[in-house]
Amino acid sequence: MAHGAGVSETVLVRGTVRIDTEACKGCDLCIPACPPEVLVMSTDVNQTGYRYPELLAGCTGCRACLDVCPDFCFEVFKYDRPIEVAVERR
Amino acid sequence: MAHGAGVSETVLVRGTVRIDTEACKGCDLCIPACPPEVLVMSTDVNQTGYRYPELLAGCTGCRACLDVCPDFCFEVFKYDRPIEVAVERR
Amino acid sequence: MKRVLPPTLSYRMGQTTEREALLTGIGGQGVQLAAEVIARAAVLEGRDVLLFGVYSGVMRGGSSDATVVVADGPVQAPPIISRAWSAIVLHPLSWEAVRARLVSDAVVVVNSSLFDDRVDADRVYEVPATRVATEKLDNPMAVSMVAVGAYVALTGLVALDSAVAAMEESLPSYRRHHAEANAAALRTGAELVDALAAPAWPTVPA
Amino acid sequence: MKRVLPPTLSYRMGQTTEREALLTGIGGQGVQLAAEVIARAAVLEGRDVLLFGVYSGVMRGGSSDATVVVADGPVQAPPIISRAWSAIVLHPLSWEAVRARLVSDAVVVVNSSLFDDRVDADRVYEVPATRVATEKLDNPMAVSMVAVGAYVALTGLVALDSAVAAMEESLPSYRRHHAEANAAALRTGAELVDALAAPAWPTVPA
Amino acid sequence: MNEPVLHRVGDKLPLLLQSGEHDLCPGCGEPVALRILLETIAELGMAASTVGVVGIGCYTVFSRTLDVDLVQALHGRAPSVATGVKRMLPDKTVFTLQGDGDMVNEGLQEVLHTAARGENVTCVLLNNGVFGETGGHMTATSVIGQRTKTSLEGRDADYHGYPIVIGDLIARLEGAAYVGRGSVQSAGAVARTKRMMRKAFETQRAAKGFSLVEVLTMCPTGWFVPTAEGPSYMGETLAQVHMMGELKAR
Amino acid sequence: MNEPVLHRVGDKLPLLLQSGEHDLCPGCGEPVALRILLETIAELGMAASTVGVVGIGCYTVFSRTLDVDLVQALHGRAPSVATGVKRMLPDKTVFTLQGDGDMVNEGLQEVLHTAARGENVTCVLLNNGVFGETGGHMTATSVIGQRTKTSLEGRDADYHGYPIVIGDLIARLEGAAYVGRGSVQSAGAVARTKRMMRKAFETQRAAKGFSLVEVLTMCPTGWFVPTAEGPSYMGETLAQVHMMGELKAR
Amino acid sequence: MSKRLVEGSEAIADAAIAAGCRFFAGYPMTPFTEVLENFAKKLPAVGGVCVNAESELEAVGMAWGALATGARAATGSTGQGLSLMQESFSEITLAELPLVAFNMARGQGDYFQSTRGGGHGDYRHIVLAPMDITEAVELTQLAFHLADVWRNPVLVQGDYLLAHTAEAVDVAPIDFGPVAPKDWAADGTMSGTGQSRIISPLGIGKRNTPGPGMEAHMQAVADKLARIAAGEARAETGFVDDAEHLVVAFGTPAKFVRYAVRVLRERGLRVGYVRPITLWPFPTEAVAEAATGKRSVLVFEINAGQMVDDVRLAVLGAAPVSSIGGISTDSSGFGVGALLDVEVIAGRIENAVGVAA
Amino acid sequence: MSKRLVEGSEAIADAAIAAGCRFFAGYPMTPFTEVLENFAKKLPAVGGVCVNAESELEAVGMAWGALATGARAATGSTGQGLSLMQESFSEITLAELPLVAFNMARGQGDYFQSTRGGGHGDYRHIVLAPMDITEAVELTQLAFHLADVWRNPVLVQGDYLLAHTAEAVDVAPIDFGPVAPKDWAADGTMSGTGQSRIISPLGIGKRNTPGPGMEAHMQAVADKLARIAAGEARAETGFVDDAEHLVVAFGTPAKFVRYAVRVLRERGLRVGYVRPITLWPFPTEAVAEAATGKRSVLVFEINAGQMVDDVRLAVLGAAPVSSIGGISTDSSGFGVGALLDVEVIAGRIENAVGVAA
Ligand SMILES: Cc1ncc(C[n+]2csc(CCOP(=O)(O)OP(=O)(O)O)c2C)c(N)n1
Ligand SMILES: Cc1ncc(C[n+]2csc(CCOP(=O)(O)OP(=O)(O)O)c2C)c(N)n1
Ligand code: SF4
Ligand code: SF4
Ligand code: SF4
Ligand code: SF4
Ligand code: SF4
Ligand code: SF4
Ligand SMILES: [Mg+2]
Ligand SMILES: [Mg+2]
Repeated sequence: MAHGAGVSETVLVRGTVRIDTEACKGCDLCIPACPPEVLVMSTDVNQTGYRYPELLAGCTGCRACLDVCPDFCFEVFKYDRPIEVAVERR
Repeated sequence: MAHGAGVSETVLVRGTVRIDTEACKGCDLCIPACPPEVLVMSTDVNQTGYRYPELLAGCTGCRACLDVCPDFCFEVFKYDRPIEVAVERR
Repeated sequence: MKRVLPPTLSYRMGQTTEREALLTGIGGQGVQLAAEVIARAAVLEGRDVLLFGVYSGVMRGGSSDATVVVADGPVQAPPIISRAWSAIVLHPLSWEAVRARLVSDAVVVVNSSLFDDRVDADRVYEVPATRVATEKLDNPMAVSMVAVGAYVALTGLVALDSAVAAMEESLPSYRRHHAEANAAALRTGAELVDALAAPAWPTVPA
Repeated sequence: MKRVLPPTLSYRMGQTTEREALLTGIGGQGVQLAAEVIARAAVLEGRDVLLFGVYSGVMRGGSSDATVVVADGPVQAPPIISRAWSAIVLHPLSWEAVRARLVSDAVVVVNSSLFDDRVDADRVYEVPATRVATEKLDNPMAVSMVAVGAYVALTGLVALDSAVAAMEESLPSYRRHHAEANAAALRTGAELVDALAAPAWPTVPA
Repeated sequence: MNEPVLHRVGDKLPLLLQSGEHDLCPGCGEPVALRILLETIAELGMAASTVGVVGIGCYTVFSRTLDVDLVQALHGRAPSVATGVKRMLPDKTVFTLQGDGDMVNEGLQEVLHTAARGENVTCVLLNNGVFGETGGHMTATSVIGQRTKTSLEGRDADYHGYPIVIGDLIARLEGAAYVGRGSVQSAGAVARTKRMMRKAFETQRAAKGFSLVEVLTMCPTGWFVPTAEGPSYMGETLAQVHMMGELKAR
Repeated sequence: MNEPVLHRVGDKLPLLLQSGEHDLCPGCGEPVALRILLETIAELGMAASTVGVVGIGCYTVFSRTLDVDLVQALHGRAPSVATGVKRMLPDKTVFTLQGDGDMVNEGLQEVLHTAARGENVTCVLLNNGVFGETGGHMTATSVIGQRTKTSLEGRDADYHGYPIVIGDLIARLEGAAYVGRGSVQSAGAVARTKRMMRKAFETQRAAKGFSLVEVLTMCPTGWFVPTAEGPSYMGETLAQVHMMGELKAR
Repeated sequence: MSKRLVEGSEAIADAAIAAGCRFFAGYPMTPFTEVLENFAKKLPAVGGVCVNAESELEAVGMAWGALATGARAATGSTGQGLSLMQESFSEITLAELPLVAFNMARGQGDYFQSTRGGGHGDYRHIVLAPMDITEAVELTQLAFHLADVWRNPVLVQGDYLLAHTAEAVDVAPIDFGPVAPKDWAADGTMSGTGQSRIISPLGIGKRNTPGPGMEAHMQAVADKLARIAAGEARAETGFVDDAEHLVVAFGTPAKFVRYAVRVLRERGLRVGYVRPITLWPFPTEAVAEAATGKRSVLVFEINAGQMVDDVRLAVLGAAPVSSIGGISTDSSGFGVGALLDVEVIAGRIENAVGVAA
Repeated sequence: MSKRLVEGSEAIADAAIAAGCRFFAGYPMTPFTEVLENFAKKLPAVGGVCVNAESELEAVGMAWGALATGARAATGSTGQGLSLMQESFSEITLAELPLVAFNMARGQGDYFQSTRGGGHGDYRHIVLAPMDITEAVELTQLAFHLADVWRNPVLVQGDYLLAHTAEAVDVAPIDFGPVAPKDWAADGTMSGTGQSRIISPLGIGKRNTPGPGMEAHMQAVADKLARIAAGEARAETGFVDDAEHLVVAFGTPAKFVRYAVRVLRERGLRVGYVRPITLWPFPTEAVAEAATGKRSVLVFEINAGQMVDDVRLAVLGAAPVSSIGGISTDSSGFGVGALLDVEVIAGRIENAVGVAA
């Protein structure tokens, strides 16, 4: 990659989610549902053997993930005002 | 009536019907079905107590009566050529 | 009051008197109404009553039959009677079938207008119901009421006044205007016979 | 030939020898395939066979069990076995439940890779099936085949070659390409134990 | 000139009826519809290769006189029975004869599934908007305002719900290849209905799929009208909602 | 500047669910539809005045967790049961929860009669075009070309017949006041479906008659597709025939 | 209240309403049709609902729903229609709902259907078989009471004659005592409380209020049925004590039999009868006791021989049991055949016991 | 032909096809689903038809139609689904059509349903209860034979275990001898001849070829059923002669019982068993004979006690009869509960006869 790893950037974050990773059955449905594409599947598996979503920075609190998840894994929050978060450049 | 009774007229007859008056249940459906209006209900009743249709002159052999009768009372015939019949003026 | 049902009821033969009447005629003669009049009259008098009507093939002029049982206690008889105390016969069509179901000294009121020969039974009362209805009352629909009038007069199974009241009850609302003519027919019928010539009850209620 | 069934059959106790095998593991270990391989191999050898598989809650990693009965005459055992002659235990999850259903001197082939402690039974044969499958065969799917190889070698319940042939029959068409690897696993398993150390039959077929 | 010759142009009985006697009420429309059905079968030359399945209603009495191999079905079940017959005898013509109570009440599901399946059979519905046989009660096809024993003041949508217009509903199903609705209200209606009947059976013979002929029939008894008024009462009530015409032809 | 404050905008569980645990397959669309239903009931303030009637299919497991007074019906019979409930509790909100096998196969007649009757209840259909519960067999709503256990090569019209497009069929019935069809294919679809759900229940509250919300749900197990492909497979198959949108609103 | 002349079908509807029935659903079928018609006529006046259901399956489903709310509700039909309801009958018993169903049988061929249950599983309905309208008025009301007491369906078994005969009866409400409040009803009031209810045949509860589970629930229902069997059998006996022969019959035919027994007593034959009033639970003890020491036990029923099984099970070889009934119907299949005749029955009894008729 | 390893559900389909079955219709329901799947897979290959019917009502109707044409045809389901078919079952018996139906029961609670008939009227089905797949192959073929011989429905009663167990079996056609030609079939060939046919439960014929009428027809069917009862009962007995105790069981549970009896014999207990193979007609004589002189007769069935009635009717007090079975199911209600275990059964037998376990 042109830009070396470890270069830090700022992302605007309006919300966040709490994910019940143990309830997750790894169906992947939340991944494409997230408009800012801040959910990615884990490489690890949970106790039942499923991979689960992990949150990157940039959640908008839109609750799309919650709305499409068949296993009630998401709790969604919004900040009263956006915050900036520094992230490692991907 | 202006013309006295008993005055004889000629009617063109193209067909005729045979009516099984004992099978008739007196429903009246054939009467309005007959286009030249040559069916009239009897004043007598049959063995089961129903009035039944009687044929006047002028049948065309159109089988409308047969088609609407619920009790299969009619058999319909056509002459190969029309005949003229003298009738009492009604 | 709270009802407790015992698991095993013991039946005891009662001392009830039961009077059965078989009615027979053909469609249109009013057999069902006649049966209802007798049954309702008995109810009005506080009797226990059973009524069962059967009519078959009415359209094709088949026979119309009914059974009435009047009792001075709970009716023991089932709805189909093998040995009846009496009959009202409006038409010969089913007479033979009815006769087979009568006790030997049954009271039989016969519409003699429609019987060519005398009816052969012990206690026959000939009532020219059709003729009376047509000629005297000018009311051909009243055949059965004439016969019932005669029957109740003869037997006192119910009082004539009860029969008249019951007839009024029995008419559907759209036929209420027939009440008067029917009452006349009942009373006329009653006059055709000797009162209580064949009493139904040991002591006839006043 | 026309068959006539007698109204009452008389059952006579046969002289059949029956050998029961209980298989237990968890979803994904191939328990059902293993049972099928043993059963089909026995059929190939002309034995009478009963096979009953139960797998519950596979999705959640529940246990997968199966029962095979091989006999030299009509199988007398019902599909659920209370006293089995042998067991193949691929995972500890249901081991206790299986143990309760074994005769006291049952032949038990244990996937020792997944057991921390030694399994406490009379005739236990420890086969490190998972380790062999993963490390030696580089085929983690082959755990059950390794164990079956060992089991048939030990017991001679069926011949190893029959097991290989049966395995090929048992694979659905879209998995036929696994046949070779599975055959290798069966043979490898067989080599892990002493042949006929726990013979199933009085005289083992050649 | 020699005497004129008489040719019979209409038999008393249709070919496939063993007897015209029946004990249906005077003015009943069902025997009229039956004649249409039987004449069509005969005229299409299918007499010797037809099996009928009869439902339960007033028309059931014809089971005894129809000169066609028949299976008497239970109330509502005829389309499934016809399915079984047709599957075993694909070269034969198979029809059902049902009433609205039979087809649209008790057997609504059967006829819809049969139609959706595209089963190659012909269902004939005699729709009079009542259970004639039990004494003239309202059915699922009785129209708003129609008089029946259970709606003496006329069917009321709020209390009784709405009718199912079955022909239209079936016409919406992909599996239905032909749907026509006629009546026996008049000789003209009979002729039109007969054309529909012919098309339905031709549809079956061409193996195009399910066909339905709905025939509105008079039930003066259940409607509480004089027999002579049956046709006009039908015109004012049933025919206003179950509208006549060819609803689908493929 | 002080710390930003977090507001919860989406609960993990909808209000009327006692637990989110269930053993439906990964990627199943049914729990998603369930959330829509429960949120709607809660948001309309009907939580304490609702009775549900549940059919038999995979969704039946929710009988144990739905925090609503429920009647467990037999396979196919929920609309009639709901009718009985509603008639005795006209002021309560009554819904059914059914699958396509339940509603369109076994219970087609019940739902149609209930709709025609204009019964003031709301039926919720989870339509995945398969009997999920018995292992993914074809149902009366499976579309041509759809893969199921009984049609591994795709449903074939000649062999299997045609699907019933139930929402459209019901919309044709006079007694139906509201019919909408949505899906849980995407977050957008969920939002649209939820608006339909709300309208359906509002229709019932206004006593306008029967309402149906049909929700297309993924059944990756019965369709033999990976969970992630469920939504797109639905889009290519079911949704092409059972087209989304509001089919009727009175 | 004084007596009125009422047809059986009307009396049944009146009695049901007097017992608090507020919902009825049915589909016409002879001879049940008039029962439906009477409910349709009378329920609205008391604020109840009668639905002319589109088929028997809808009818029983609707009744199920109405019952689930805690209402007293009923349905019914004739043999065939009841056959269609068997799945629901079985499961509604497991759901422990107090259904009352009226079986206006064609003949009385449906003893097995009523007492063994045509559905799957182990369920039983309490079956009450009135012999006439007077008794039907009482047993109809009892049906609703027992259904609630036991939370178990109760079938009232009538026939063509019961529906179409009229008697002078007084349909006054009967107080059978209190029943437990229906705190199990699914009426919406517990929704959203975390303690919401479920009415289910499966023995499940909710996550927060778990049920016993399938096996335990089925066992509990079976245990309850055993208690009903032990406590609710009813019968009528007559002329038993000094009798040499015993006739067993139920329903309308029993009224014929009772009359025939009277006639035979008058003719000097020492015959008695026992009439099961509950067909299930079968009055095994009453029959066994009545049969003790008899030279013969005769069973009269209008079918090919069904109750005779239960009579044999009660008598258990203590006396010879034989059938003297049979199939008997008019040509329509709804009506009454030649066997329902006191003289015919008396003749069959005489024949069976060896008296020249 | 050599033996193959076949699951019960597949073996049943194979055996039916070997017997000439060419039509099947069914609706999925555990544990019947796989039977349906196997017919669907196999019938087309032999020119037959399997319809995935839209519900059980459609399924039985379709089978009815196929049978009416003279084809060998079958349907089936599980308890609940069969409950829905009861109206048809009753009437198809009166129509004298040779239906074969497979009841893959959940547990074996459906003895009453199968033997008493859940429908109205007096009908009976011949009920064959195989204990394992080998026997199922034979009895399935026998079912089609008996159905044709008697023109009466035959039910093959299996369960979850029978459907889901595999055995090595050889599904070869069995020749049970000829059956009469189906000159009654409604296949269209007689249409228009004036002698056309009708298949009807009502005993009617045509105007030109009248039937016996309702009552006579019902009587004729009842008479036929009596002949079947007299001639078709089948049972298996074992260890009976010197036994002090007798166990009665049917179907899969009987295979457990037989094994338990062997085990107990080895332990020295003098116990024997009788296994009804036909549930209707019940092998009354075989049971009565086997029970003669026994100290106790024990009935093991997986339900709350149903066949025990028939055992009591057979034994008629000659020995004490008691139930040692019971309700037993897994939590799904489809599967197998704890009672199906040889040791449990052996324990219950020992308990009942007073041997310390
Ligand atoms: C399962 C069942 N339920 C009810 C009946 C009673 N029944 C016989 S005919 C009939 C109505 C028939 O109506 P329809 O089909 O419209 O024919 P119609 O009498 O009007 O000609 C009913 C309800 C029955 N035979 N079977
Ligand atoms: C009368 C009856 N027949 C069959 C079944 C078996 N059965 C249970 S669930 C089911 C299919 C359910 O399909 P659907 O309603 O579409 O729900 P899904 O499983 O797809 O969620 C079937 C056929 C049953 N329970 N009852
Ligand atoms: S709330 Fe919206 S933005 Fe945040 S993770 Fe979920 S879908 Fe993505
Ligand atoms: S949608 Fe839910 S169950 Fe599926 S992967 Fe995402 S969190 Fe897991
Ligand atoms: S054939 Fe035609 S013209 Fe002649 S009587 Fe009949 S309807 Fe009239
Ligand atoms: S239509 Fe037929 S039955 Fe009616 S009056 Fe005319 S001839 Fe008679
Ligand atoms: S009741 Fe109606 S349908 Fe039935 S015969 Fe009479 S007129 Fe025809
Ligand atoms: S089978 Fe289909 S509907 Fe059922 S839980 Fe699995 S994905 Fe959902
Ligand atoms: Mg009609
Ligand atoms: Mg589905």
